[in-house]
Amino acid sequence: MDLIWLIPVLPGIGAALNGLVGVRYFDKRTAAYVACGTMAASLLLSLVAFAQLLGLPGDERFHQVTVAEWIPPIPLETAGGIGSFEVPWAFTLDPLSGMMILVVTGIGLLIHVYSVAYMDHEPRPAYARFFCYLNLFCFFMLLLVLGSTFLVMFVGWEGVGLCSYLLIGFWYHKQSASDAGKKAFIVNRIGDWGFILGIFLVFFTFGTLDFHAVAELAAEMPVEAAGMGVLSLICLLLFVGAIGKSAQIPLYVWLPDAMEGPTPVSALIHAATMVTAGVYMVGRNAVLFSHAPMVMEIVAIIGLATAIMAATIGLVQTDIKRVLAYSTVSQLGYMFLATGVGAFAAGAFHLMTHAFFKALLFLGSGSVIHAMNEEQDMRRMGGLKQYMPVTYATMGIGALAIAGVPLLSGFFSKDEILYRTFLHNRLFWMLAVVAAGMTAFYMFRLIFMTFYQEYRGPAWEGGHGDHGEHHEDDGGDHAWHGPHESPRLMTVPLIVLAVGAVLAGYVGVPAALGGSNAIEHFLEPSFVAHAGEGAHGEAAHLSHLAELGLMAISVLIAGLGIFLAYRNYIQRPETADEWAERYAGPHRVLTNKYYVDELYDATFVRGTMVGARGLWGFDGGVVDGAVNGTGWTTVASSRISHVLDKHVVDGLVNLVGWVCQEGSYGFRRVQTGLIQNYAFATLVGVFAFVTWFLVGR
Amino acid sequence: MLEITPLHYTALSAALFIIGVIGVLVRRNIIIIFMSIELILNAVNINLVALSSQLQNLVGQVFVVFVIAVAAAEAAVGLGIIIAFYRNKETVNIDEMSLMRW
Amino acid sequence: MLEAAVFYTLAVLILGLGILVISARSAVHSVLFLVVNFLLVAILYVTLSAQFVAVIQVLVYAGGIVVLYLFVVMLVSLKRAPEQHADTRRLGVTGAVLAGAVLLEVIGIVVSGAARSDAPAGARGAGVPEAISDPMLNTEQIGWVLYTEYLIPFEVASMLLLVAMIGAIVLAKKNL
Amino acid sequence: MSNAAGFPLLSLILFTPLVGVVLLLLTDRRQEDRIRWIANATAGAGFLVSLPLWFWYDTQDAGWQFVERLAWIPSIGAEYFLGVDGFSALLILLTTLMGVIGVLSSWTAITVRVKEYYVFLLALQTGMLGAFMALDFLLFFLFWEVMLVPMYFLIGIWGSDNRLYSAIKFFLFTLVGSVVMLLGILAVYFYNHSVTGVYTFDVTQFHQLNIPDGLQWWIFLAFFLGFAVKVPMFPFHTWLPDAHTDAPTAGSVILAAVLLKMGTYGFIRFSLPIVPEATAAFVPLVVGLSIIGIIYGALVAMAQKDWKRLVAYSSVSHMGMVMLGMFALTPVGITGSIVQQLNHGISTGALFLIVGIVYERRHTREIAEYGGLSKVMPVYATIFLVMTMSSIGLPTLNGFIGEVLILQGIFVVSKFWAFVAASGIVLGAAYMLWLYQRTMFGNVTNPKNEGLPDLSMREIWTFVPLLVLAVWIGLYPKPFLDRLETSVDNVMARVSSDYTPRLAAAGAQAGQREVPSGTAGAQAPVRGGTR
Amino acid sequence: MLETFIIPLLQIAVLLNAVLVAVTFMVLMERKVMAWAQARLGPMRVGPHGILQAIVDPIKLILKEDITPVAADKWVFTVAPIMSLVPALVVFSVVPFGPDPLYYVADINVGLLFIVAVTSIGVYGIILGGWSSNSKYPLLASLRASAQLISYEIAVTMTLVSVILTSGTLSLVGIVEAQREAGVWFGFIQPVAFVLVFIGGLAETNRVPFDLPEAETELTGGFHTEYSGMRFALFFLAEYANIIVISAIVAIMFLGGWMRPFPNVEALAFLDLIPPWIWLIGKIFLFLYVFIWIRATLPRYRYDQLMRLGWKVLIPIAIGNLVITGIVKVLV
Repeated sequence: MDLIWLIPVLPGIGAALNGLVGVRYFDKRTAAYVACGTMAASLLLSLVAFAQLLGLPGDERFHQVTVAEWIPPIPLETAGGIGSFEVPWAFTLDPLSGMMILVVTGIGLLIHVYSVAYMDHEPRPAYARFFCYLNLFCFFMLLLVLGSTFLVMFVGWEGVGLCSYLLIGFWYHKQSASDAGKKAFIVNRIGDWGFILGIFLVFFTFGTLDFHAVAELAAEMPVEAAGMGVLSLICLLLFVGAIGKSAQIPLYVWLPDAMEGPTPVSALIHAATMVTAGVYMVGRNAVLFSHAPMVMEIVAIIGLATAIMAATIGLVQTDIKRVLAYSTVSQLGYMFLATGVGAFAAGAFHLMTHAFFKALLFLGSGSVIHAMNEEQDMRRMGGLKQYMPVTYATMGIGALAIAGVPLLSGFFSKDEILYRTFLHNRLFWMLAVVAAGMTAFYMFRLIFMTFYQEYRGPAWEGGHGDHGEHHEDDGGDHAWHGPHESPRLMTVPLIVLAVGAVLAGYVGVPAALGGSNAIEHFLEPSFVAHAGEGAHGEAAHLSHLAELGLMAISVLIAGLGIFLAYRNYIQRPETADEWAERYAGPHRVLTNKYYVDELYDATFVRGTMVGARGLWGFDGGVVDGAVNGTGWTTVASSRISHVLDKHVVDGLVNLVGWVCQEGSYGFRRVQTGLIQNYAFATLVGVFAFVTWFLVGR
Repeated sequence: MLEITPLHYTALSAALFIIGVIGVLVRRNIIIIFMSIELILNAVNINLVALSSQLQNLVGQVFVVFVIAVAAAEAAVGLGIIIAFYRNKETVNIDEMSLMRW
Repeated sequence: MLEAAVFYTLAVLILGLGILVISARSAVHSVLFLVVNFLLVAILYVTLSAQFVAVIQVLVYAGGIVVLYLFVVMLVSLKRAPEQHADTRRLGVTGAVLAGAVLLEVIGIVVSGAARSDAPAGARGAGVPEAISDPMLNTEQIGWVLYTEYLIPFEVASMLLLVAMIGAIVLAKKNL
Repeated sequence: MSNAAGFPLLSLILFTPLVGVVLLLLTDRRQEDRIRWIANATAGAGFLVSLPLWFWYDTQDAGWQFVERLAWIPSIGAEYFLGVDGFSALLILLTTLMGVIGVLSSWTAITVRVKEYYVFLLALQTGMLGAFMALDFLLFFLFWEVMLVPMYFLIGIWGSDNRLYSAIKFFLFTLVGSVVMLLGILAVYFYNHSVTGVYTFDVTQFHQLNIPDGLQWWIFLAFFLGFAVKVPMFPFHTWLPDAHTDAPTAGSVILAAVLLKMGTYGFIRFSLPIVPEATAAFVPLVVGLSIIGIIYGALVAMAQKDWKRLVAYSSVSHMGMVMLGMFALTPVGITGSIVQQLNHGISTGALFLIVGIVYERRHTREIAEYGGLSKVMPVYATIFLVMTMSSIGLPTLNGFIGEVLILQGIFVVSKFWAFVAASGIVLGAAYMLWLYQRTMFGNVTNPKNEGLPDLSMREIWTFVPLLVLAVWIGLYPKPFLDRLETSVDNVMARVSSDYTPRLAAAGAQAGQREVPSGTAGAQAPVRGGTR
Repeated sequence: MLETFIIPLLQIAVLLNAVLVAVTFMVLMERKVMAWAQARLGPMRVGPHGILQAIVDPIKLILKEDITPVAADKWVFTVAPIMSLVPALVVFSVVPFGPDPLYYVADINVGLLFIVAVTSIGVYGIILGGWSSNSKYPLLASLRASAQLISYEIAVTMTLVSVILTSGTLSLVGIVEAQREAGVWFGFIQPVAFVLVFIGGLAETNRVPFDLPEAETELTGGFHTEYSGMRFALFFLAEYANIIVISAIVAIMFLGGWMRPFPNVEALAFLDLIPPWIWLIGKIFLFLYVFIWIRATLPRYRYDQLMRLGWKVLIPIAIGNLVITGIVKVLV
């Protein structure tokens, strides 16, 4: 377990190899081997470490490794006298991070493997570059997960943001891609701004940045039930960070745009791992948060609102990846809801299961897109079941899992959340159930539109089209031969993930179903300050029967969603359009994502009209999701500052020079060029001096 | 009056100095102006030596050595300039050397 | 008595020659007067028992610098009188008068100084170790001071001379 | 202390560039390649001889190290007094390294008056090194002024279109500041005489003075004007964009990387320890200006269309950050400020190099002229990316360490200030990424950009040290921070009278940090033997 | 009074007369030796073997008409020969003919420097003489002469410094005493300096092979072409006085001055029977003979060769010698 620092470092080495050497010298195969090899080694290490962790008794499952000093101790004033600002490169393995490293390395490896085939048509340097970024991402993600202090986590936090930026903008020649990357980075930066301030406040309050130490200290402070104390402020600032990273309202806008990146990236970063970092961070600071009930409430509300809003948008999206993206936002909202109601373990559990089925769905959609020759619009798909059975089967399993069909992983984790929400606030529960129903609907809408119905896509050579004619406009160097099953390297990860999506839930079978909810007990030590002591006493419990009843309701709702989808898209495909016409207003709102992006478009147009390219970038980058006016003020003030700088401040400087120059015209008459005149002047001075001396005596 | 004090030397020095100054101011031949400057330097030297011997301190004489060195350098460079100038303008009249004005 | 006689003789000669230097029509005559002036100054130094300086005065000034002047005077064989073309802005006469005034003032200061404090004679420079004990050792003592306390200025002076030498060559050489 | 006591290392470092100057002066102006080789070799040698400063530096010794002391102008008490602490040692190393890079980067960029160019560049080097080493205030001032002249010519002769205007502006602006500073120096000088009866410019002596409040204020203001112009702080910054924009590449690099540090160096070395009470009194003013500088610089940078001018304004923003950390007057803040000075030298220096490279190829700095350079110049784009990230403070790169320390340092003083200043980071990310996108991303739209060659081996090597340093400081800043420990302690002991005892108390508790030697003031014992 | 005025005046009188007589006889000697060298007899008519020629020659010069050219600057034309002769004679005031104060007019602590300084004044006579004649040959000759004189003076002075280093004093008496203490003439310790000073002396006195300023074939007679009669005689005197001065200096500095050979070898004590001044005069005449001998044997240098020899050979050697002397002095 002392070698856990190798877990992040291995992918880091892979990234360095691919980045420094690979881009120039590796062929594709070598680059892929390096990337996958390091990930595999990392996974192996994670497994070993995890096994060792399991081998320890429950309350001793905590291991910290300090690799090196990073920032050596420097004295600094804190709330409690002079402290010492010190950050080591330290890593912690405990149940929570143990689970996370398994998720990251496991799913990471699968996605690496998948990418080997998916990115195959990229040119060689780009290929190596891709794997470099991907490995780099895993490095930072593992750093984030394993870091045992706030600042180390922040390193990973910013690092994954960077990789996200690089990977979204991987096809940087596409304007939309580079825009999306920039948007993601800058929106994340806003979140980070809160996070880093939170970190400063943590240090100021506790005099340390170590998670464990902070938790111990915080546990001894009173719960701030009544108002906003310092702990609440910390939690709020930290949560701002989480909002940015995990794409919650109001900073969620970057995530759908991020779908510009290659699909494996979407699967790994924007579904399975990075976006869950916010949840992870909140879970990591469970003790702090549980001392700030008001913030918890805010977390829950924002999570819930995001879940519903994203789900509604997801209902009508037609881009296959965007549906999944909004689904991700929605599911992340669920996780925050869970943490907000105090069910940290449930949140983490859902995080894990979500990682499986969402990665599966994204990879499946990638497979579809691949098969459809980069087509992403579901309306131009359909009937793909016959062409790509494996993809169909695995995606089906994924959809079932996310919809909460019993006995699949999503069922267990989602029901745990719903159950805990019910205990907390019934209104929340109701809304959450509605969101769950919508989830089921749009997921199956996706499945049905993609795999059922008849084929609506473009014709292809050798199939529907006529022979001997090339479709040059189909893009790519190679002719497209119609939808086809993806190569083995892509389907195998799909299958593995599908197995995971089915089985992952069984680590957390609730007691009501005869399970022991093992995952909750396993994670418990991570969420409380002292092992064995509950975070907040014994929560209210319902009987197993009531719990089963709740499950039944949610299953029913999910079933209803699936049924509606079936009715609208299989039985009577025209219903969907009818509904859309009947509820034209809401439908338009939903299709247009509540006009949020349109607002920005309007901003863009106006910005362009004024000719302020600066406004365009600044507004699109920073304010996306915040107030529009901020953008205006900012750019205007920058212009004004510029003018002020140029004319007023600088003008003063020039004025001084002007005065000197003008004055010199008069004085230059003295300059006769006759040395003796100058000597005469000197003599006058001597005369004056001597006279003064003579008189002065 | 018959006892020679440093003040006598000072007066001599001052007089010689002023003679040099007048030479600098009045003459137009730049070579003579240079010579007047040498007179000025000598006036200073007289003072230095006189006070050195008065104060029983050698520093004054040491300074005379330096002054002479500087005078030598000055003469060398200055006369070099004069020659160079003369070669171009065929004159050593200082009133004709007034290019360095606005 | 003797001392005074020598001093006054020398002073009169020096000043007279000085006036001749600046008033002589011919530059060559000026140079000649200058040489003699310097020799007399050297003698004045001897009376002040500064033999080394006196010899240096003769060697460097009379034997070196003034020869240089003489050369230049001879090289600059003028085709037209140098004192033509007088610039009116020069204020030469005013300057001379002013200089005379300064002289009078200085003499005034000297006279009043002599009247007021008759003996700064005892006022030896404080904290000056280099007493002149034996005239025979004058050179040695100067050498000692020059090479210990004033070593760096001395070296700087030598550097100055080198620079001046190079500068003069560069200036005077026709096409370098 | 493992350095051979008495070995004049600092003088060696100081005069190595001058040797190069002499060699260059003796070289025929037409042999340009030989001139370049000589200049590069000298700069390299300058860096090599400065390396012992890293290895021989004793982090435990709170006093001045590598001290050299000779009488200079005894009549006014000025001395040739050199010595370094961790802070100046790092800046000296930065200077020599930047010297190498600057000289190397000029190989093909300068084609006219090559000899004079390198002479000025190397002379500038000596001036900067001297200012960092001098412990005699007058000597410091001498070097401070000496720096101006070569820089003036570098901008004025080898600059771009508006070079004369910029050069004169730079010169006069700085000169005005330094004249006022000289008044301040003289005030301290005469005050010191009135107290101790000794005429001296010895800075270590000044560090022990307790100047009365009223005088302190005036002295602080005098110093402030001199140093703030050089930093430059908000209202005094207008020379900077002009000078940067019009200077040749190496000039910009050195201007940004080293010359600006003169101002901050002056603050830490002189303002803070000599007039601590006034410093404390002026904290709100300085911090306010710093924060304005951060935000204002970032905003103005965003509005720029000129690539180099954008980087120049980013400098204003970054230097505001440096000043902010310094005037937090907390050890973390000051440490961060110093680290950020190094970082700014590394990343902004690199950014100017980056601009210089395309400028050399295309002879324009209009951002709109570029776009899609990633395609044609991948290596270049990669380096630019790393340096952009370094500039906006991405963790694992150097900028982050500095910013975190500064913000943490200011946070404990005032949460509001930290709050506002931290938003500057967001703006920083915005304008840098936008610049990056506009120049590097997209398709190559301008046909002139299609055939641009990627970096040559020489150009890559100008970046390698900076990249290595960026990553090194980002991942393992301990060696740097260790070297700053005693310097910061000494400064802190002056600005906060109860710092040392409190630190001692805390140290007794935690047993972590050593208490600086000396009891009250910064009586840093002078080590190394006076010769 | 006696010691301050009378004795020195007497000494000066004796010395001046001795020098003038020596000069006349040297002229005779020169003519004789040259004649012998050329297998002639030389002057034979006046007195036995022409010995009275030495007296007749000056008389002839005094009686000749003293012509002043019309275009000459008369004042300077008159002063020039005086400025030439006076320094040459003044130098003798510090030449010691024996250990007693009786044998020298003054022993000053800067004796050697005094000699160098005063001889450097002599150049004025040459320059002014040439210039005031207002004639081109004399002018060119005087420029040549002064350039030559100044150039070689540097080498000689620098060489003398190395001797001063060896002796540790500037006083001529002191230098001779130092040779006694060293037990050996400095000519053996400083052979390079010896030769160098001698060559420099040849050049400074415009003697063959460095007699370019007086080269009849080129300049019709040198800077004194326009001179005649008494004023010419003064130039003539000055030149020969200078030769004697150089010989005296070389004798004093390198050959032990008034001392007998091997001054601390007791076995040669009988040589002390000869008075010191005889020793010195003997040594001077030895050198005079060598001067004449060289004149009779060697051809003349070309002007550029002369300058090259001065600046590029003698001065570097002098500096080298000085450096080596200094090093040895420090090491030993």
